[in-house]
Amino acid sequence: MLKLSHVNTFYGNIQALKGLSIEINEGEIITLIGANGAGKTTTLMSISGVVPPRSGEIIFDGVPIHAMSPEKIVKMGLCQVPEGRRIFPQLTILENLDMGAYLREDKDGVQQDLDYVMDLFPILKERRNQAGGTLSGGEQQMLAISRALMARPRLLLLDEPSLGLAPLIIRQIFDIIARINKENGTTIFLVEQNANLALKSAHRGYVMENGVVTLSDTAENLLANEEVKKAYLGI
Amino acid sequence: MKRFHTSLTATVMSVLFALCLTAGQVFAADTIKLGVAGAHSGDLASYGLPTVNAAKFVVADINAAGGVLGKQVELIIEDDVCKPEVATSTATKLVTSGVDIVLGHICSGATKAAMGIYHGAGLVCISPSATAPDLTLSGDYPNFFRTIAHDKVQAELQVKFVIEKLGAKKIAILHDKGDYGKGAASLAKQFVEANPNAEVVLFEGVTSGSVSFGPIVQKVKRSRADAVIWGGYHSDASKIIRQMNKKKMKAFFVGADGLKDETFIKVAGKDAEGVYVSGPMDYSKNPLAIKAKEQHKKAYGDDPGAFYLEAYAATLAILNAVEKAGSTEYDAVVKALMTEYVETPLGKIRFDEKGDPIGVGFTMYQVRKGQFVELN
Amino acid sequence: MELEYFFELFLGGLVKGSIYALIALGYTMVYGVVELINFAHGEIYMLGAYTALIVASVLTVLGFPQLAIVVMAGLAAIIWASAYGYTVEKVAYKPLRKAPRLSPLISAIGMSIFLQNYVLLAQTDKFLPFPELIPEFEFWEPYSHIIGSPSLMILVSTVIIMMLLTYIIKYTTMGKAMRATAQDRTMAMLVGISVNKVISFTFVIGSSLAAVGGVLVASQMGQINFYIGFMAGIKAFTAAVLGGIGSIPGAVLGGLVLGMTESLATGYISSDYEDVFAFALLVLILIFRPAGLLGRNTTQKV
Amino acid sequence: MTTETILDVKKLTMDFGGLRALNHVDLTIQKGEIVALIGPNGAGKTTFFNCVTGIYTPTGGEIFLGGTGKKPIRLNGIKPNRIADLGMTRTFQNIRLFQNMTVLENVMIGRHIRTQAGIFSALTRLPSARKEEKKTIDDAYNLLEKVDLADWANEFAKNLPYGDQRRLEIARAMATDPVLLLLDEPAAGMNPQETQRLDALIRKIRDEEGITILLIEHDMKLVMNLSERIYVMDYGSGIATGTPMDIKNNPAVIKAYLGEEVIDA
Amino acid sequence: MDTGIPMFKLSEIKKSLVVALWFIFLTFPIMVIKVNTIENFIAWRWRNMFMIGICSFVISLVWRYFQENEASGQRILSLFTQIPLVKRLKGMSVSERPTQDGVIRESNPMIQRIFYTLLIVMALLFPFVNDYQTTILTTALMYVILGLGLNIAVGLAGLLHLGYVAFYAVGAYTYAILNMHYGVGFWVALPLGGLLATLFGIALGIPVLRLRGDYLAIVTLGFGEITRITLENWDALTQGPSGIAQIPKPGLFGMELTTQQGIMYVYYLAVALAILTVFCTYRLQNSRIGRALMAMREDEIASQAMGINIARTKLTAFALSASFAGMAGVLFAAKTGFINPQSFTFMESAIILSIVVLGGMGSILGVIIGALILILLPEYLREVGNYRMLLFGASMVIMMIFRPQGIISNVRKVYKIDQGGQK
Repeated sequence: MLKLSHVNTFYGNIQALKGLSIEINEGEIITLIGANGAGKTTTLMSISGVVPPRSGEIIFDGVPIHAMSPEKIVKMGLCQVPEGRRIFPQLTILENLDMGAYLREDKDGVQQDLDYVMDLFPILKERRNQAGGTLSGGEQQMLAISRALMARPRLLLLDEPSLGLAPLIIRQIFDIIARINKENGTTIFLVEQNANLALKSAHRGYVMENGVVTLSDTAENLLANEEVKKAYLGI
Repeated sequence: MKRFHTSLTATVMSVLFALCLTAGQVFAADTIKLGVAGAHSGDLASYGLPTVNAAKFVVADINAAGGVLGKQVELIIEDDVCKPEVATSTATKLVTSGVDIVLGHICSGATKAAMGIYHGAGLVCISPSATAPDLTLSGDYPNFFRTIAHDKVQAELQVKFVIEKLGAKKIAILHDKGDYGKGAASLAKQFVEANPNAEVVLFEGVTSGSVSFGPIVQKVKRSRADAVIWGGYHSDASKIIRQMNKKKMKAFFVGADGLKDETFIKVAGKDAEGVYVSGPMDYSKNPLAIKAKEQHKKAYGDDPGAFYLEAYAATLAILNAVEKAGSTEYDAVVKALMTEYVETPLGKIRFDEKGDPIGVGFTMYQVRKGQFVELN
Repeated sequence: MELEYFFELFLGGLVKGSIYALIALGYTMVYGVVELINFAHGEIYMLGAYTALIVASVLTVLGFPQLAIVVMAGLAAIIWASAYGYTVEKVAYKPLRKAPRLSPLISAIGMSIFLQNYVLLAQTDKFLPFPELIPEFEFWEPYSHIIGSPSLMILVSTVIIMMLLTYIIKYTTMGKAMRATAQDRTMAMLVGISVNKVISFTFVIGSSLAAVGGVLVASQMGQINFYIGFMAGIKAFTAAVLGGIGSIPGAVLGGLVLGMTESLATGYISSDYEDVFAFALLVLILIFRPAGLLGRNTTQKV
Repeated sequence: MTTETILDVKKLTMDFGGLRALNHVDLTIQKGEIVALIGPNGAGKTTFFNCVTGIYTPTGGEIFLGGTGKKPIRLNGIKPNRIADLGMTRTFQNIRLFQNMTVLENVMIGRHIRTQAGIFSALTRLPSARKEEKKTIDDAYNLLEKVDLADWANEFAKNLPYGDQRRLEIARAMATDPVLLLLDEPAAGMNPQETQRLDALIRKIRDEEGITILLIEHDMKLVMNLSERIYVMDYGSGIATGTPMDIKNNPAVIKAYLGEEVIDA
Repeated sequence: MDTGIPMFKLSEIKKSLVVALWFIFLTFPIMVIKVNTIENFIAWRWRNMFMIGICSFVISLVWRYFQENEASGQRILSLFTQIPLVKRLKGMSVSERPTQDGVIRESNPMIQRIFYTLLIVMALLFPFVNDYQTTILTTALMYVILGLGLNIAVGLAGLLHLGYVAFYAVGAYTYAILNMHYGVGFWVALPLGGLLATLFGIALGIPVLRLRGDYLAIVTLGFGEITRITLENWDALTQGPSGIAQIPKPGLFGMELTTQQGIMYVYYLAVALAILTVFCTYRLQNSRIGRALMAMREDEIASQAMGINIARTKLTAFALSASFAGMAGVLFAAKTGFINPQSFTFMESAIILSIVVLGGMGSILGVIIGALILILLPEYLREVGNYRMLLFGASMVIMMIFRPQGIISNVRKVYKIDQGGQK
């Protein structure tokens, strides 16, 4: 479904991704783990077209998207929930969700999805006219995921959904992620610091170091891998 | 020691940079160099550019007729944006370029700043438009001459006219807070205060270029002034008059030479009707003036603009003085300016020992049917 | 008499304030979305007025009827001012989106100088009479000594435009996209908003407002030159900050407060210090409300 | 050695408009303790820090800082810089380093309140000023060595990897010679390896420097390992306090915060 | 990816054609039609249309070429900094010893000494070139002082100040007024002007302590305007808009100086004062106070939490920054001999700010280069007459686009660390 081959991305003169290749199949939950600064967020930004790669190919559904503008990529059904939630703080929750459906024209479908996410996270319904900035961190994460769902993505990119959240909330969020994957068949690409958690919920995983993939395997194998254990699981 | 390096670096850089850009001084052929300085850009450009044009026409004519003292006259034109600090650079640049005489500057402030530099270099200057009284009256600027009477003459005439002819008792005086405007207004205020038959009911500066003069006009209305004396240029004046007319106010509006400009009538249109202005005497019948205006119209298709005739006259006067003096030597030129009459668009003029023109005076006009009509 | 005087000053301030407000609206919109003090905004205002003058003159020569001239000159002003705003953004600000914060400000100052001199050179340094595009309406004749038709037009236009803008920003998709872009540009991209389009749109709207302001004011004042944008720009900027920069009603309120202060200061104290009062008020208000009258007083997140 | 109360917070209350962010929170810390403050997002933990360090002025309650050798000082309404001067410093949840200054300079800023040089000595560079400057550099460098950042001394802070930035923030705070150090989610965004290093560092700070520590943290493993006592907050109020064991088994905490199984790994 | 000559690909030409058409449309009313409602004439200048079309076509091609080859564009525009001399100077100002990356080389101290001696000799001999060059260089040096002064507030402390010219005015008027009424001489006025400006800096600082960013900018702008308007209206003290004339040149042991000598003398004074300013700002920047200013710029809350008194630090920044403007003002009054409020408009503040930003905020050498460029450029552009301000504005835009961080950026201070005895 999504294929990155030999992607090189730069920030100014600093190369963040060095010939990165990743493949994601439809319906999977794939996780990308790695240390801070390994280039995980850059990978997502490159896929989304915010920081386009300088060379290499990104193919989504057979269409090369590495030179496309972010809005075209979103339109193709590829959405990202970035690190730190990035809720529009002064828009209401409803407006935030509206923005998620910015490119959609099917009013009925949008309404349907709105009902769906409000069902998923009842708290959003309760507070729909409240400004996004007044939500707590966990609620913001729920809103961020819902906002992305509003675009009806076929591939959802999640960047560190557990960052700064209480254990209880983290569990809730990961349950929802699994549910989305199961119920809608949405493919999920999950970037996580918390490798343990991520690998437990994913089918396959990639380990990234300094802008390149160093390991890739099924989630179980990675969980059992000695190196991974040592470096990322803290065992 | 090393700590000093950065400081030295600074100096060094400055010097090097300037050196790189220094253009070699050009030693031109044997010509008489006439420097022309004034505002040629910025918001006051419209007062400086006509002078450049006037100088060009006069010099073209004179050169065609064989030049001065058998030499061609060359113009060196420099912009001072009417700013004193720029004017000193401008002046130094002119001095360095080896000018023999200077036409300019346009604004009194810039003129004051520049004059010392010309004096140090032994250059005579003649301005078509700098009307600050102390330029001549203070005696601080011996090398300064002008072809326009200073503001004091004008203010006295204005006030006398307003009180005696128009019979105004309550006079409001407004100005644009500028060098020229406030200077003129303050002089008018002095003269009104000296006159027992009238009083100043309002003396205020307005913010030049403001988007609305409603409030100040309201205030004038409340002061019940019979006449408004305006110190400043025409653009603000026409806006004020326009708002006064909208309020159907009957007070006389009296301006100084800043309004004595065809542009004023054309910009203000019917609002200008009935406005009184003091200004240099009417030269429209002077053959030289007619010729000068024709030249401009032919070349640019429109009327010349402010101080054009004065600049024309100044150029003629100063070049005539050089001719008569037989050289561009300071004392000789000054003497020639003071003794030799010259035929100009302003009439036959020479200069008094202070540098003011003799034979150039002011008179009152009123705008009637789109024309400045000389009164009495 | 006293009351009437006050009333007249009040009206005068209202008109002056609406003019500021009209220009400040464009300022505040651009600021709200791109956080840039667009110093060239005043020049866009001037270009709008100039375009109207040029078009009106040409049409007059061609013998068009008055009404057609007014409409077409106004439209032309809006079109070209928008075009200039759009181009200025593309040329001078867009390449600087990722630059340090002050760089676009300097670029804007440079653009302002450039545009002034561009008009000076291409047209003239002189003040030119500006036709009275807005005639004295007959039905308004009885009241015209209180407030003239052009002033009335300015007042009405400001109110209408403010309402229109508020509507656009609050309820339309584009408006929401503008707010989203203002709050988090990267995130806006990630939900599929074309940030470039939104910013261009903002400049186009802001510039058309400047053009409307330019035409109305020039028509009331009866003259223009290349320099009129500078003063108007500075005052409008002040008004925008006073009201809380980025806030639409704030810009209007800021404009009105500023105009009113100037008017009352002129009327009761002295116009010599008109601007001093205006700025002193600004300082005072900002001391007590550091984000302006209607600005959001965001407590910085720690 | 008698225990000495370093921080004593009584009935701390903070209202934002109509919103009550803190509701009569009590908290005390004894000298030499490592205390953790945990709770769900939005429970008011960071607000608590902000009130205690003077960034917000609390609307009610009292805060006393002891351990300075004098009798406890009431902190309500005192400016943050004074509080730092009195001996309490902090780090921030979203790292707030001086990005465009070097690593060493960041730590040198921490020495600011412990040094004197003014404009005059800056311009004249008298021997005393030079000596002080040199000492500042040495002190800062020593601290960097303690947190293993000495190799980066002349690098811009923004160029440091994330985990190192967190440690730099701690070094910077330590440079102010605090008696009490407040750490706001020091392990956020760190991987397990980095977290382990952090664990050791915090211990070292307490054991070797004798600095008392209060930290906010979501990483339960770190919290349970490190802290001697834990305070739990929810909806602006303290809901529990006790040793890690007590907390782990406290039903109220499990319901509000931890969920069924406490620690996975 | 492109091979061959990328500039002349058909699609590129097409794009440029569109740009050209757009500019033809854009500039049509202003460039082609010239109206004069005074004379009621309309001129159609079709030639301009073709000129615009051709120019914008070419410029757009070149522009796109630069943007697409950012690296090469940078290379060309950074040619200036590649000049070996500049490079070396840059290196020296950056650090006092080599860094790891080896960008900066320590050169032979002997050579350095000779180099600096040469430069000093050149600086001293410069006035003998000609008076005009000397005058404008003096002006440029005054802006160096102003730029460095403002750099303390904007570059170091991060306080966007748009009314800096007010302090300059305070200095100039201090000398002018004291001289007019009490005959106070230049050398007494110089420190007094600096001191008074400092007080003004503090007076401005107090009310704006709480303000940030653009709000601070507009208030400082207002402050500048208030100062100017007061100067215009307070006739009794300042003689209003007509200004104060006949301000004496600085004295030199009572010697009578000719105009030319006067120009030289003022030039040397400006050099001296500029060196003093560089010296002071350099030392300040690398001191405890300077670090506190920078920390405040980077993060107010964090620096407060580290014990920095924000109020005092802000006032220090304003005061220090103002003091240099005050002294520059005194020098200005002495140089021009005539001052009026027109010299202290907002535009002046904008130019000084541009110097700081263009040169590179926080960098001393950058600010010096910025001042020289921005002040000398319009002077040398005099040759192009009417177009000079047009080009000036355009070059400001272009410089920002290609070097948004300023000519010299990101100066990193490298500390020598004495590691002996620690390990």
